[in-house]
Amino acid sequence: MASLITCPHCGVRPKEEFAIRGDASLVRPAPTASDEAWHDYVYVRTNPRGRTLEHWQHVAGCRRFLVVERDTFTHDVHSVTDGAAFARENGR
Amino acid sequence: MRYSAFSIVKNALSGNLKWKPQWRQAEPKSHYDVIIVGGGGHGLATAYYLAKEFGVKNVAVLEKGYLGSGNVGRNTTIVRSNYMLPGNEPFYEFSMKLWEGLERELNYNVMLSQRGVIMLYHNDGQRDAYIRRGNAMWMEGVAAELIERDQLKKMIPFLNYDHARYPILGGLLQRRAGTARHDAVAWGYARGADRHGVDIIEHCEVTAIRRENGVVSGVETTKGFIGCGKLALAAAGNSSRVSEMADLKLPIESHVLQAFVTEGLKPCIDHVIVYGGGHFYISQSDKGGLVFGAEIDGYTSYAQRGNLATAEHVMEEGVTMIPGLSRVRVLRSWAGVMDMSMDGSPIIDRTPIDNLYLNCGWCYGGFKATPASGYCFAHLIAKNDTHPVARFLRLDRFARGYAVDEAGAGPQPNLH
Amino acid sequence: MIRDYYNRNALDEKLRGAPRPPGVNHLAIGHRQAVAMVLAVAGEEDSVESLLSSATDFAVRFSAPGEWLVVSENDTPEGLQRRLNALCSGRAHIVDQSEARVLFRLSGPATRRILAKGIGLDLHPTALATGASANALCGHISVNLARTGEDTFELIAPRSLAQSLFDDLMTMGREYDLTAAFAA
Amino acid sequence: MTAYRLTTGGLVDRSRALSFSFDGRPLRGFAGDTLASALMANDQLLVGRSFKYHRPRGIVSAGPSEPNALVTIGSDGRSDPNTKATVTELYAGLTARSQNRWPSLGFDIGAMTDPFSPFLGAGFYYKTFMWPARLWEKLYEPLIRRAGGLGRVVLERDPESYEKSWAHCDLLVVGGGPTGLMAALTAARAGLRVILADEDFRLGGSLLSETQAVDGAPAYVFADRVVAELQALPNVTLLPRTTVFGWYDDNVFGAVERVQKHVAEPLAKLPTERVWRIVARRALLATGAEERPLVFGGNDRPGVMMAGALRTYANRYGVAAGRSVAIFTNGSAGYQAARDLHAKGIAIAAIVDSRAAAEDAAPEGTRVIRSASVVDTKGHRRVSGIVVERSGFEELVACDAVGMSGGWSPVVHLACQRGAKPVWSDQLSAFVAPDVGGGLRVAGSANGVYTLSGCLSDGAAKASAIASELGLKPAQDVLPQTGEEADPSFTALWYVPGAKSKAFVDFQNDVHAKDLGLALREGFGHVEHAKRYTTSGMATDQGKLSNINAVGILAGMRGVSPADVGTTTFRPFYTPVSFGALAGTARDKHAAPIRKSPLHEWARKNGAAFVEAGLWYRSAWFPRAGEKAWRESVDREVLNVRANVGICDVSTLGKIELFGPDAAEFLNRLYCNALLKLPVGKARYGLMLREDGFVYDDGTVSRLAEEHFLVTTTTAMAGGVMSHMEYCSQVLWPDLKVRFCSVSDQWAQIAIAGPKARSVLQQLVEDDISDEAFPFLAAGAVTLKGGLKARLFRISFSGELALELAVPAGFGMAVADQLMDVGRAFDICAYGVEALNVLRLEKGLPTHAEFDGRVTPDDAGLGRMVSPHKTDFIGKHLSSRYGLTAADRMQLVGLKPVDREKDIRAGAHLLREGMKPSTLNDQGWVSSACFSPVLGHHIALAFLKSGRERYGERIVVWDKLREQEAVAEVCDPVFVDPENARMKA
Repeated sequence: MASLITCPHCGVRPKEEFAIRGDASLVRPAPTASDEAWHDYVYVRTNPRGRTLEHWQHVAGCRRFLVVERDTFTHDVHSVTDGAAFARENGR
Repeated sequence: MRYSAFSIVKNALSGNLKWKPQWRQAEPKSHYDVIIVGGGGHGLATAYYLAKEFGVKNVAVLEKGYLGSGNVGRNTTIVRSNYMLPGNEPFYEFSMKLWEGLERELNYNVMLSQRGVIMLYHNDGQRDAYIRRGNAMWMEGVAAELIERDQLKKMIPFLNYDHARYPILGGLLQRRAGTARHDAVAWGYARGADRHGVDIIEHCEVTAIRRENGVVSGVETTKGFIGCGKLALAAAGNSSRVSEMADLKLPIESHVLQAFVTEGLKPCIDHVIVYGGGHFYISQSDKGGLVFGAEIDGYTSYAQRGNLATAEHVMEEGVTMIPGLSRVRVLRSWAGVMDMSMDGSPIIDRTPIDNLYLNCGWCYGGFKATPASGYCFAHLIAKNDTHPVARFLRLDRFARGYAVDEAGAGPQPNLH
Repeated sequence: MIRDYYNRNALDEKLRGAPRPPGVNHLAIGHRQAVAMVLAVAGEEDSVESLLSSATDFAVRFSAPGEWLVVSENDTPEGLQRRLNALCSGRAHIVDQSEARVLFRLSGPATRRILAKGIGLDLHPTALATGASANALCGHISVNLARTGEDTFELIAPRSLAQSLFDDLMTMGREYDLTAAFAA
Repeated sequence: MTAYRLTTGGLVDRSRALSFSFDGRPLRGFAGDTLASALMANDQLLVGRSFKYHRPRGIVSAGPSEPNALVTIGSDGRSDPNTKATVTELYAGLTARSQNRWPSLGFDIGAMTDPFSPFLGAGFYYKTFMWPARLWEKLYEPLIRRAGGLGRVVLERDPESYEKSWAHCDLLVVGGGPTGLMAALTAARAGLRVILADEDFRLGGSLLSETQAVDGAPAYVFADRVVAELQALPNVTLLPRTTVFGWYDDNVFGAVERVQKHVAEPLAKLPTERVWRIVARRALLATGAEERPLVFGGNDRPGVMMAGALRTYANRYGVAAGRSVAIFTNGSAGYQAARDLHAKGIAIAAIVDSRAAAEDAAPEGTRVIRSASVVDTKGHRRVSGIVVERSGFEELVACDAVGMSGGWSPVVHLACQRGAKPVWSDQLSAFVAPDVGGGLRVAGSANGVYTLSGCLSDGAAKASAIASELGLKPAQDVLPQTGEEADPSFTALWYVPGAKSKAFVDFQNDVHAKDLGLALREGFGHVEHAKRYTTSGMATDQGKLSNINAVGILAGMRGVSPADVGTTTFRPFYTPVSFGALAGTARDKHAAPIRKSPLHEWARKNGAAFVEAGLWYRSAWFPRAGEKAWRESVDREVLNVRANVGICDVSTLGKIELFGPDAAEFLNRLYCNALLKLPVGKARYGLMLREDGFVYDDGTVSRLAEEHFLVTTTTAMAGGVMSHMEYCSQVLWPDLKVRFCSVSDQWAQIAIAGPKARSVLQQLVEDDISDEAFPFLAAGAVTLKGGLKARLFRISFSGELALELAVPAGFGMAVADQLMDVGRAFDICAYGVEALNVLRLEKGLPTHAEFDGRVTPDDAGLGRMVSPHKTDFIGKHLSSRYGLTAADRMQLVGLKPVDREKDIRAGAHLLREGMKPSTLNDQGWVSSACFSPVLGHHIALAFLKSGRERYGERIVVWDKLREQEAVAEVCDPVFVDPENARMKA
């Protein structure tokens, strides 16, 4: 993972083509949500040792935000999906 | 056994057979007043000050690996107190002062070497930001110097004055800053804590935190249950994993930071030099190796290893700052797992769970903070009250809107 | 009182002076071509793609899902804009990029070895077929890379970075005596 | 007592003599020599001094594990310190110097520390030098530093170049010995894309030192044949002189090729070294095995070498280490060496075998002493004899070289670089590679298969399996024939008891067996602690020879198996790699790409001084004849803009075009101010927050059509804002129908500012741009006379009447030239970003000097921009937190020095008059400052606690760093034209 990411649009690419934005499992709360919900969204992270979802933007390629499902200890990548498709599927 | 030149001679004459272990291999008791999770620099320093300064002697330090196997043994050994924000500067200066007395305090030579840390600037905006920082240091009574280009050329002639991108215009110098021998810090605190009665228990991993009526009562470990009055977490790199055992989520991501050392060389670099055109920093150890590093790899990771792209980028910055490094060979790279917090600053605080105390979020800055972190954490645990220099480093600062954001990068940990 | 303005190529400084004869490995810089970014309207990505691929007199380069760079050697920028607007008829937004991009055409037997010094993609024909294109990093610069033949590739780079990319390519090609000139 | 060149034999080219020098002494070797073999041929066995005790040290190995034979090659900017002579290919004109000795290699003052070694045991420095404190940095530490280190680096500019390259393959074979060659051949014949990398300059590995025949020919001939076939195959890349140094995630390997390290006159068009990043579907480690030294008294005396190295020097290089060689062994390899040396006519003084019984055949007439060990060596700078102990009796055996053979350790470094630890094998008495999955396999000696025939077949078999996995059919080739082979067994011997002098474990770092004992006594028995406390394994060889013995000794002392001790962590780099190679071409001015504005040449032609701003070069000011200081130019430019007109290149601002029915809604959520109802043909200032409520960036938003917008960003944040917009559109609001694209490079943008701006521009523009037709904040398409299509925006960053004209980038220079031409009648000038900065400061407009990531809109005096009506925008919710709205926040104010002669500079802090400086008393800081030529004194923007309530207050501007202090009056940040009359004229 730390070396190559398979972009669903562009194919296998080196890490330096990407910029990492952070936890992709977070869902932006509704404007009316509680202070706590907003605080958790912006500041609190599950930070698992193991599988995680992370946003990697293919900045030097298609510029899509990708949801990379990966293991933070083994660095295995389990899946890479387009961020917008992921967001739609997860009802945003 | 007190360490001195005399003890060395005396022992040598008896074949060096009478040296004793620097700390006992303790077996856990059933209960401690305070259990500290994490036998790294911060955990050991906390134990030492608890026992020595705050009279709390029934203390255990639990370490899942060998003592000092975390970040205290894998960093670039830099010690400095050149921060800008009022939330940070008093804390790091407190730490710096403790460093300056640490060898006598511990009777252990941690080889504090106040060689000076100089941070280079490359444009007017950066210069102004460093001036702001230098003045903030002076406000706290910490000497800082602005070194302009001509003076810098005399001081450090081998920098890339003519071809660097970005141009080297000057630097902010803290002469009292420098380096220390990282492993020795862990060992010295361990020996000191041990001498004050602290039990240091290596290869003892915490597997669960036991709570009764919402109050922490002890920990399950690979060596069985151990009860405690107070539980203190000092497991930076793995803070989220440990706190999760108490259902506590943190404003932290774990990131991997690489560091490097070259082959041994005769003395060539006196200062700790920080390249502001990127993130590169370098110093020379007493053994002769050039120790250097730069930015984190950028993704969350618990693996103590980095990737080649980042390493290459580090070297690009290195030869750009010091062209003469080109033929110097890099011997080894290693990586540590950083608690990257949401504002780049640490957390020393109580938690919403009674008797559970938290020391985490050290980002890149953990090593230099070791003495103050231990002292302030011990203060908090013993007195249940925040030490004044750590009063801005609270867990609820994000909810209240008081982030201590030295980089001004906002709530994205990999930007700090 | 005011007339035609001179249009200056981003590499005018680099390629000023008497042109050297092209070597076996050669870098040709597109002097004038029309380039447009085609942004498909949401939901029209597939139809725009098929419309674009139906046209034969310009090259279509993949940029991102629903986004393509179209390169025409014959049209003026305005002409290409008009043609694409007519072709896509509301299914896509057309943004003129003729002045924003510089076209680098590399040819010769060592092309792959030269490009491998900057580009992480596998350039073997089994991995990157003729006609394939995508954005990629070349050194530190993001380009659109297209394979136009066994040993010919085109790179489309942002104008502001063109001189830097040119220097990089010439350094990469030094081993193989790469020559450079404006395209005829 | 000499090392010498054998009269015949070896793979060196005796017809090509090469002259070189060592410590100034001219010497000769042959093509095909390493520096080490050539030094030995000249009887130069003493090559260096050890790290701590400065003991004389000689060549130990014939490869990359060498701990002792480190030299500095070359001079000045071409110096390579710490170069292993054992892997340095000899070339004509090579100059080598010994290291870590003063005044000379033969007589080294530093060696005076040796008798004091009992006081200098492991970790002694942690226990002393603490008193008096100030002596540490003044005396003790400088002494330690001077004594330590190895080679000297000159820190001069390196005249040579480096580069990088990517490579992709189906199979990467690491190691070009019998295993690797067979593997590569099998895979290549099956049709795989193969890369074979080997650190040696000649492919063949152990085949080059082998006396066995393969397929009826000498082993090296077999190697040459395989290499020739591989070379001819189009699907094979051979990389000799290439060390694979690291194994990274996703089966990516780092390798360094020494392209021109072995030539005296490097070609300019080739790099000196090249780093390969190899993406391999599969990789095969055929890295062989390392022979272990034996830890016995005096084992560091020059002349004591690895038995296998003696063999390599004799067979491959035709060099003998001595005339009478003693062998100390615990296995068959020692006998093999003895047989080979004997066959070359070198006398074998004795074979000392630690085992009681062994089947191995000694050369005829050789004395074999079984159940015996070497407990000491004699000699000064060169071994002259060994003390052999057997059943309590000691005997001195004269010899002039010693070959030691302690068994074998598979080289599995790469397989252990990604977290998996090597696994102990009782059967092999060695650590072997962990199972790391299918991507990386291990074959041959690296896999514990030590016979030649075994290596050939293992290499072929592993490659066949890989080919099948990748869907190709490997041919069933007949394996090459080899002869009878000896059983390669040994009986582990970690430490030879009864040492009469220091028994070294780590030669280079001077760690001897007693140091490990001390470490254990002091509680540093964990293998990582022992390493860190004693520094064993931390030298430039990274413990390639020493680590295994240290583990064995610790295991013995702790009474456990080496399996329980385990190894320290393997990490890149397998052997050290230069900064230059890893940096490649991205250095100096090429460290980052250079971005140039389409008006760069125009600015250059007009004499601009440039400043690097991020990747951009921007025109900073335009000096004219007679102007001596930059301030003169800037003041003139500012005054001219205020009085007449100036033009400035603002092309570097980020420009993004947006389309779609939801574009307005999208922008409305992105910016904190209201944008939904922005009319077509109008521009508006826009302020963008981060989700935490602090200002992210500012710029302008122009509505070009109902569903078509153009936004600008600051130069610094252009990339960030683009990514942020992409994040918002793709991740947060994927259903909004909006598309956008950067047009930053498409347009050259010129600001024309000053009271005469309109008059100048009207001469170029067809359209009516009068205030009525094109009022303040108008935005839209215009046509230049002659027909060029352009865009025009009536926005001002200077407080003057200003128009920003955007033309297609290629036309930028011509249009700017034209503006200067027609503007001459209006006293036009070019101005740069410095004047721009003064103009905006006079007008009180914040930039990123103010928006430092910790500033809210209200802090910057822009609170009214934040729309209270919008239900949502980025940053809305968290903006209302207590800390972001507290009354004592620092707010943007203006400052004027009370004494108008005083200057104020950015970075100063603020104090109440009479208050002592302290963090608690700190009132704020100066974000920007300049001399205002209009006002005739310095002005500044500053953040001051509750600043807007404090206009009129006197405040101390405290700049301790520069030893400056001034008293200033706090004022409104707008210094010029607060009514905006000029801007709207």
